[in-house]
Amino acid sequence: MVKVKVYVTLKEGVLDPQGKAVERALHTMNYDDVQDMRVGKYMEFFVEPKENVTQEIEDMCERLLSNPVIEDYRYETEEVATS
Amino acid sequence: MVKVKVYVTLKEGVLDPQGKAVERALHTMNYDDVQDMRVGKYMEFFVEPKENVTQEIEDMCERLLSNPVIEDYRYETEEVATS
Amino acid sequence: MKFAVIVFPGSNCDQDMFFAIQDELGEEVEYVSHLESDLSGFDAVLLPGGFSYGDYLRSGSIASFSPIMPAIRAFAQSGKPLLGVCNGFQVLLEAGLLPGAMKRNDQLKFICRTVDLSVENNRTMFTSQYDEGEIIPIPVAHAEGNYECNEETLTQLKDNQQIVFRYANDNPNGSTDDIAGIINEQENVLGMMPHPERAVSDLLGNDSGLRLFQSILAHWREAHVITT
Amino acid sequence: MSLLLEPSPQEVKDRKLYAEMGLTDDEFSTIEKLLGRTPNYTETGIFSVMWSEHCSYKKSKPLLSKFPTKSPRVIQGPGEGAGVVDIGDEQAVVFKIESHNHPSAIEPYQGAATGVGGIIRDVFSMGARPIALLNSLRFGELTTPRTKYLFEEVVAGIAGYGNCVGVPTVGGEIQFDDCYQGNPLVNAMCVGLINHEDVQVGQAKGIGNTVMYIGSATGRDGIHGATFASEELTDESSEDRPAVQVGDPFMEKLLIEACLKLIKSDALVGMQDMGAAGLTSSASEMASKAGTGIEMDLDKVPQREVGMAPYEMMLSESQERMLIVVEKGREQEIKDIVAPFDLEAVEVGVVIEEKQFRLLHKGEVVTDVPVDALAEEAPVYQLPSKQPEQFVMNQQTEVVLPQLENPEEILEQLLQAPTIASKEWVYDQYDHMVQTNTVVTPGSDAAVLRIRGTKKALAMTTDCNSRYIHLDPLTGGQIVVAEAARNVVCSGAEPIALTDGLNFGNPDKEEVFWTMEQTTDGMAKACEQLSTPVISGNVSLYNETKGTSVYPTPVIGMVGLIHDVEHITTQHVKQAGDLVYLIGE
Ligand SMILES: Nc1ncnc2c1ncn2[C@@H]1O[C@H](COP(=O)(O)OP(=O)(O)O)[C@@H](O)[C@H]1O
Repeated sequence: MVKVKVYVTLKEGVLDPQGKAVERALHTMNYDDVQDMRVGKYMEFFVEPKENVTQEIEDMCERLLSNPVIEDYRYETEEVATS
Repeated sequence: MVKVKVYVTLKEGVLDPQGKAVERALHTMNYDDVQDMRVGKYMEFFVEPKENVTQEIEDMCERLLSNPVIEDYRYETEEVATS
Repeated sequence: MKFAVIVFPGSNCDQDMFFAIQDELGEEVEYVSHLESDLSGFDAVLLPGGFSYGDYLRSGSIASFSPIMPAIRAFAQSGKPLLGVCNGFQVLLEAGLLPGAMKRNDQLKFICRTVDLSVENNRTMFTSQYDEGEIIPIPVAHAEGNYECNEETLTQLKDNQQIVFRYANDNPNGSTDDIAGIINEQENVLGMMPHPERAVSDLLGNDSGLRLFQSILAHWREAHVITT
Repeated sequence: MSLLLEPSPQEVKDRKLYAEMGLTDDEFSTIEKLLGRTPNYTETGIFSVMWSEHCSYKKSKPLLSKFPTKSPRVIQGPGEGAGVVDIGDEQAVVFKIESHNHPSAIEPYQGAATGVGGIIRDVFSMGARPIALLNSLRFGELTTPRTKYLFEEVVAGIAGYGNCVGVPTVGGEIQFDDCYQGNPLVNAMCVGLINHEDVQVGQAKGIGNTVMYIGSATGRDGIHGATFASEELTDESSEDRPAVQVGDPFMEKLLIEACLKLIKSDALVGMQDMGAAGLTSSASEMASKAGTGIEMDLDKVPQREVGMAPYEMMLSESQERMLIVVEKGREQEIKDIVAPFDLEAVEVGVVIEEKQFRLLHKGEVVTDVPVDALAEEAPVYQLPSKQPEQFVMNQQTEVVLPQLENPEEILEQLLQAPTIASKEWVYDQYDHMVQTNTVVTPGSDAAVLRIRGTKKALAMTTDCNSRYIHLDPLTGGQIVVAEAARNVVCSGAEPIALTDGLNFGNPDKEEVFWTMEQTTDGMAKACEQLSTPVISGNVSLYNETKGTSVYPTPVIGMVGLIHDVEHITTQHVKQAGDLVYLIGE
């Protein structure tokens, strides 16, 4: 199987209200030096290995897993033994 | 600066309704072989380099960035030049 | 006139929309399941609010791949009125039928209250019964209504007068340029976060949303009925 | 846990494993007598949840029996998923309150969310469409970060679940007091509307009929939740939980719509939600009520995790699951009804004549116990009680009339107290308008919902002033009922019935039990006086931390009928110049 990890983050320049809020909360907890907090999504899943697997993953990311209007994505794959 | 990346996922055995729904959606979009989808959070931020930086990050993760009752976290750090 | 209310799994304002049309507007209306593929018998299509597919991942994202979507796209093409409210608006954005995207409300909380909207453009088939600049109280109820678009899109929206509603006094979600509702360039697809179908009856204390549906009806009558 | 490692019956007995599950020595030997043998590990687990206070009311039953439960309007009193009260025109209102205190203390968002999910299932499993939610919340003073966290997350959890399923949250009440510091209270109430002909019962009737399972797959979540709810919270409580239950409101929404279709089919015989003690209580109660037995094949139970033991499956409290009984041979009809909702109905068992609760797993009988032993023959305790010294002292305290010098300032301070201050911050997060029936929104005495297509409306409220009860439980018990009734009356309605959520400390303490007796006496008396029968309710005991109990908190959820929407009154001042009257003493 191929283990896929997808990271989705808001595009640079798009304000991230959640990141802001988390950063503020950390400051009030005295972690003063935390900066530029961005909160995004992390997805893990498995697919069958196949020739065009990266193309397929990119399709999934662009069509459903991220919204290209405001989000960027990146992904990693790793072959794993079937359990 | 130290760039920190935190990955928060639901603990094993904890129901992930979101992951389930996304997996189903991918199946109806004909990505039939997607399995075990889990959706979590991904956070990026910067802190000042310091001696006990990993301890501090772990504290933040346990106290705020993850909910230890139902979530696990892991993190990566990387020294980066100040921009 | 015949309306369709699309029901996605997780829609929960479908009945409200249905009753607004049937009981208050007094027109014909039917529920249409997300599994259907034909909307040709309808004069207007309404995408209701709710949490389609639990709003998991992003609001409206999974619904935008429903079997009914090709028919909705075709309906949009046909020039007939297509209205998306709240989750319906989110579906229209995810489907690319309207420009931009939704983010979480800037205070990160679900918000349910009545807010003042200003009618920015009353020359559409959805707003002809309002005055330009009129302030109307309409309820909002959402967690992701923080409308976002890039500069280019915003300029275009402004230039074409595609911004139909703005939050007048307080913006409940932090949306760009106080945007509450936008229309497509062809002016037949309207998406809005506030719920006009919740403001159609005196008993519930607010009927200022009814004129939106009356506008749709008036537009249809102009095209179909010889005025005497 | 694999089957191989499961302790033998002898080990369960010798190592007193039953005690860890919450059974006493006496209870264990009663079980041995009932079975005529020593129960195995799974059976012991099953008895322990069914005989927990949460499921059996073994310690509170004598108190509940004092409540009036009948009136010409009552169609279904306590004993089913929720009570049912006639409102004319062949319509009825269905409602119940339920606590989710301990789960909310551990994981406030999910605890509160799944509490809402559970009470909604109780209502739609009766065949009713859920039309409103209310809640009653108690936290410590809003001064510590932990309390703020609990408060915010509980509210977010209630909102997250209720908003998503599309049932408006129209009312509730919140009190902040130090006594709830370690043990917050989260009670949720759901109100439903039904036509008389649609009322369902959770019964497994008809020998040979098929038992089917609908909804989420079973995981290892919340194993032993019912027992957990019947114990004190300790510092180790977080570790006690194998996995916290996570709610899936989207699944719930699908279940609501599917089940409300199912009730229209005459292939359906009975329906019950899997609440506390999951499969165990739903299946055994359905059989017990019908005077039948059930045989289930656990291999057929949809499972979310691999290698689940029977013990785990039977005690799991995975959410959003329903058990139904279907006429033999008509299973496909049921499957076809639920399929458009992306749901599957799975055959898991059969109704049998022998009044046994029998479970098969991988071809072996892993449980075979009399259903009545589980559901009916749980012990009932008459606990000893003793008047607390504190009460005697309170009674002797002289009444002090405060002398106010700066009433304006005091008033301002009072209005700033979180318990008194506006709760707009809270109910702004609840969708209180969806379904477009809410005539009077949160912020008034009672919420009012119109009944579409009629001139009628329903008023509803939750109330409880636990300080009064702490000071004088008998009078306080009367006051809570009266307060709820006043709120309903003020909105223009005739109170017709109530549900109650009894939240107390450890009943094994004589003083606590005395308070419970007094409180319920007071409540019962007021219910008689006001002709408002108790049609459903919930008991949550052991609300203690480090030996200190919360104030006695018997939450009342009351519903009233408004015969004509013209007669709805709201609390707000309408215009300058209107006269103000004081009615009463
Ligand atoms: N405090 C109470 N007052 C009246 N009835 C109660 C009370 N507590 C529980 N009941 C009734 O006892 C029955 C069993 O309750 P419960 O075990 O909570 O049901 P369920 O398993 O459906 O949640 C229900 O009908 C409930 O209404």
